[in-house]
Amino acid sequence: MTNEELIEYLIQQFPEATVVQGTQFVEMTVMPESLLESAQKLKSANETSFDYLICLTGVDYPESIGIVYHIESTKLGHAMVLKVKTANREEPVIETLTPVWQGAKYHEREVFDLLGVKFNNHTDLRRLFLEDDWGFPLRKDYVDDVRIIER
Amino acid sequence: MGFNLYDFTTFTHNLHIWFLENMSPGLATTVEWVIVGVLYIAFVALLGLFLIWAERRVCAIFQQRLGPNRVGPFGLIQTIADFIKLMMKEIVTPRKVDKYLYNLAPYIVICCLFLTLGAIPFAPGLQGLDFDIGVFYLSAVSSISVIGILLAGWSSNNKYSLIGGIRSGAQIISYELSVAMSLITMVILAGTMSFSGIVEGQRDLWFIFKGHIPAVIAFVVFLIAGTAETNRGPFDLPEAESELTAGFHTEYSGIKFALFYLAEFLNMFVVSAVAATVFLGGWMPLHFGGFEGFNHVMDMIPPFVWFFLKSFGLVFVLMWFKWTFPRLRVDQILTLEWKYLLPINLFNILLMATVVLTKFHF
Amino acid sequence: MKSIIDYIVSIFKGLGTLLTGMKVTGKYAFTPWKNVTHQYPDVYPVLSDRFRGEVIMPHNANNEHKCTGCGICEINCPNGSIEIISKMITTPEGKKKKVIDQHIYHLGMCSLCNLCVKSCPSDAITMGQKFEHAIWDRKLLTKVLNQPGSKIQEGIKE
Amino acid sequence: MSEIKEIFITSDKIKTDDYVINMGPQHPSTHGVLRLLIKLEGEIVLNVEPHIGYIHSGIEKMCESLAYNQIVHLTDRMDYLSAHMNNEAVCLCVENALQIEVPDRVKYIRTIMDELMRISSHQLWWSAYGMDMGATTCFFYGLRDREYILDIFEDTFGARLTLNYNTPGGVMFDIKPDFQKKVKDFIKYFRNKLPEYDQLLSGNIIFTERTKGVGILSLEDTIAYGVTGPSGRAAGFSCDVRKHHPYSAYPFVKFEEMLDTTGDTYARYTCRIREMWESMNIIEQLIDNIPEGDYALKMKGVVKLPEGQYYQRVETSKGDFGVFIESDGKKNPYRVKFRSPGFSNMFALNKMAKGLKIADLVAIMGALDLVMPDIDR
Repeated sequence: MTNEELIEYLIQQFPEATVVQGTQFVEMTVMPESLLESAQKLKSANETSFDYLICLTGVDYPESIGIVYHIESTKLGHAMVLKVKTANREEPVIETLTPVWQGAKYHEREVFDLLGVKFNNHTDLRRLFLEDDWGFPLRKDYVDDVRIIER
Repeated sequence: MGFNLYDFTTFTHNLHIWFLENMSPGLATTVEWVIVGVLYIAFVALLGLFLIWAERRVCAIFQQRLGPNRVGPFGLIQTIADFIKLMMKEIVTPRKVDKYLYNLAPYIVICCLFLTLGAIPFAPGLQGLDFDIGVFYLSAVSSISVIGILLAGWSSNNKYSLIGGIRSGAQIISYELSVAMSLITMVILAGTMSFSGIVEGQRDLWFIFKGHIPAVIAFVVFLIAGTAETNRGPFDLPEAESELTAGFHTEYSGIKFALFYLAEFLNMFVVSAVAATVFLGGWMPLHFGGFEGFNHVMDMIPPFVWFFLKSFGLVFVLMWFKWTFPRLRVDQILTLEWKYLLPINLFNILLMATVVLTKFHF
Repeated sequence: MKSIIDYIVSIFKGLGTLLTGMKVTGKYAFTPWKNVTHQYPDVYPVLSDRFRGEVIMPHNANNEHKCTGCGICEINCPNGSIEIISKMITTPEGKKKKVIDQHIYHLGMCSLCNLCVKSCPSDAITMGQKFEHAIWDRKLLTKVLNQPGSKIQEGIKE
Repeated sequence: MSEIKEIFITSDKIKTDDYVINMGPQHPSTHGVLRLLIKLEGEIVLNVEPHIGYIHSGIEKMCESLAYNQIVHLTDRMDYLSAHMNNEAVCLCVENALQIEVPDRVKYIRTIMDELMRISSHQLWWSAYGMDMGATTCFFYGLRDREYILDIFEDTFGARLTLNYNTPGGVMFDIKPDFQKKVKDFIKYFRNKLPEYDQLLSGNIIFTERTKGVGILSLEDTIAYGVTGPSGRAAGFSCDVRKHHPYSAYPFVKFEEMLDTTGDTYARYTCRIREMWESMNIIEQLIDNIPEGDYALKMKGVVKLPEGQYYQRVETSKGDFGVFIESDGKKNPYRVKFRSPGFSNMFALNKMAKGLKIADLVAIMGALDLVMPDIDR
């Protein structure tokens, strides 16, 4: 599917989501409540069949924490970006996508570790790199006087 | 006293008589024991140092390197320097180890080594113990070392060591069979179990040529099983570095580690020496029945030179194995023994018996 | 019967592959003059002229360097391993002028990325070939690149 | 066996515990500071749980306070065996965001270096894999051949491992006049040496017995876990970024994507060996046709990316490497994320190694070609 067809299809299928053509990929922003449902639909629908999660990124925005999923279809060869923003920045909670893409499990652990996003229904939500009492270093308001030296 | 490079029988005999003439029989025996013991210890130490140096050099040439070449001529003093370093290292005993067994283990391994070395004829008359049942004795004592390794693995209070020890137990007990069987194959040909008798029997032709096909099969099987018994080469499962860090001797340091290390190398030498004795004639020069001139030329080289040449040649082959092959997995190592080597061996014994009965050998 | 033949064939095939491997190692073992080892402390390695060992500031025979103390290398350094300390001097004509006092370089923090050398407008610093940096005292890794008493070369634009 | 186990578990008097082993962080075969918590039953692995973070260096956080040309040198330190590809990914991402087209010469140089880097990475992997399997000699043969590539690198880049050769808009230096000759000499040399790798290890019966049918990962699992690179292609997952999303000079060359169907350790091994052959083919197609021109575009002193999110994928020697940059229009990125192939590859370990032996675990881990700084970042 080309990007234009994909936009058309996505607008048709996900009326409540915002679909725009980004710099490279088609970007679809969904509400946190409908994330799991949308992801399942994107994976299982024959027209899209996004079965490969390339990358899962957490971004710290001023009001929320955004999660960016880069997904690709190995059968059809098209890719898109699925974006979601949590309602709350201090205590971000979002649904896990492990049931959809198995590999998301560890990417989500990484996001939990570095940004403090709680993934609901995640089977094994522990910190991945850091110790339990560490802060969330990728948040913009993280301070560490010892290890971070500003020039 | 008649010291003769070619035959030590008269020399040792005269020495014995000289001792008897000068002291009481009990004292003479004691003194002889001490002398023999000191000689063996010196021999083991020197041989160990040399073998470790040789291993490092041989390993280096296989890997297109140079190996130790700084300390002394050709790096010969390198192992002595290493040995001094090991002696000076702190002997760390981890907490909660079974101290008695932990300290006993390297002792058992090294004792077993001396027991095996005692039965090997280095030259005519130069043999610690000349039993009538030498082959039987050797295969019996060589399997004692597994107890040491098992104890080391068990007492170290380390999970890696334990796995290493158990692996070693499974491996050595299995391969013991093949070693004994391939020796028995040759005993059928030799008609005797004493090592001196076996060497004497090869006066006109080495057994590996005399016994042709079954002897060659037995030789190959013996080399494979012998390598497995020394925990070396492709069979170094008990200490598999990439799996178990150092296996059963993970927790040993300093001189205790050095004893294990020494035992490994000397066991390799023992296997080579036994193979050289049983298959390649031991100290017996290369003789062909009927070619008197040729045999005479070969006799010019002293027998102990022949022995060490053959042994070190086989040691080189064992090192070649080690530095070429990847390691086997633990179930494959048992498959190799029980599904390949043992049936081949049983068949081979039958073949050899047929060959001997029909006199179809040279 | 066929299984027995397969069994025997598999043994010989296996032995064959093992011998092939031994042939390769044996080939090198018996040609030791083809060894590839470098005898490092005895035979010094030949380094490329682009080799990045450390940042140095070349001085000419009159103890003059090209550094104007502009600080671009300091800005471009990702690790903060360069510090420029400048001072005000009075030129013979009576004008006040800012020149470099010390070009401090922390080798211990440097990742040898070459960005400072590339960004230097007057080519004052370059990459040196020295690579044996092991020393006993960490303080010695902080170096002053301009030599004591050195001056800026004539004709370098500021 | 199971009966005995039942007795032991149901009995109140004899309590059994899981035999748990810590493999790592200091272990010869974990290639760095990976710690595996292995649950064993005798020799059989019941569960593998990777614990990482021992070499976490916070590169993503550091990037947020660095300019774009300064980020590049940090990517060297992630997967140091494919340093050039990582550099290139950042540079391509910045170039795409600025919508500038680098000269053809740069593209050619980058692609040749990519493939040389891939060969050198696979050589080191082969060496280390041989050592994992117990064939120590492989290590020296692999490093011997890798030295030729490193010499070429040193001659061109001035560094052997942390290259930092790319900058946004081009490369840092031009290639030297004798570069082509050196590369051709190397390829001629290595075409003779690569068959030795097969004779020494690939054909060896001990090796094939240990790798064939071990650690099978099905195509579905491969895609689900996102296992890419040669490890993914061994299961038939066509994931070569060079083929599907060509960048640099890859559109100009003909090459084959190395696919297999079995998905076992041996397939991963052969995929990598075949990739070395294919890389040499790619270099041969390019080396004589490097066009004349500039080796770098003139860039502004301070690069500022327009607002937006950018993602660039390249194929490193481990797999699909991605750079995600979110820019807010300033000279520093707002957020940088590196999608490292090793991260996804490693977490499929449990799926592959369950029910096999410890030795198999080592074989599987070696075949995945893990580089710890790449995983921890």
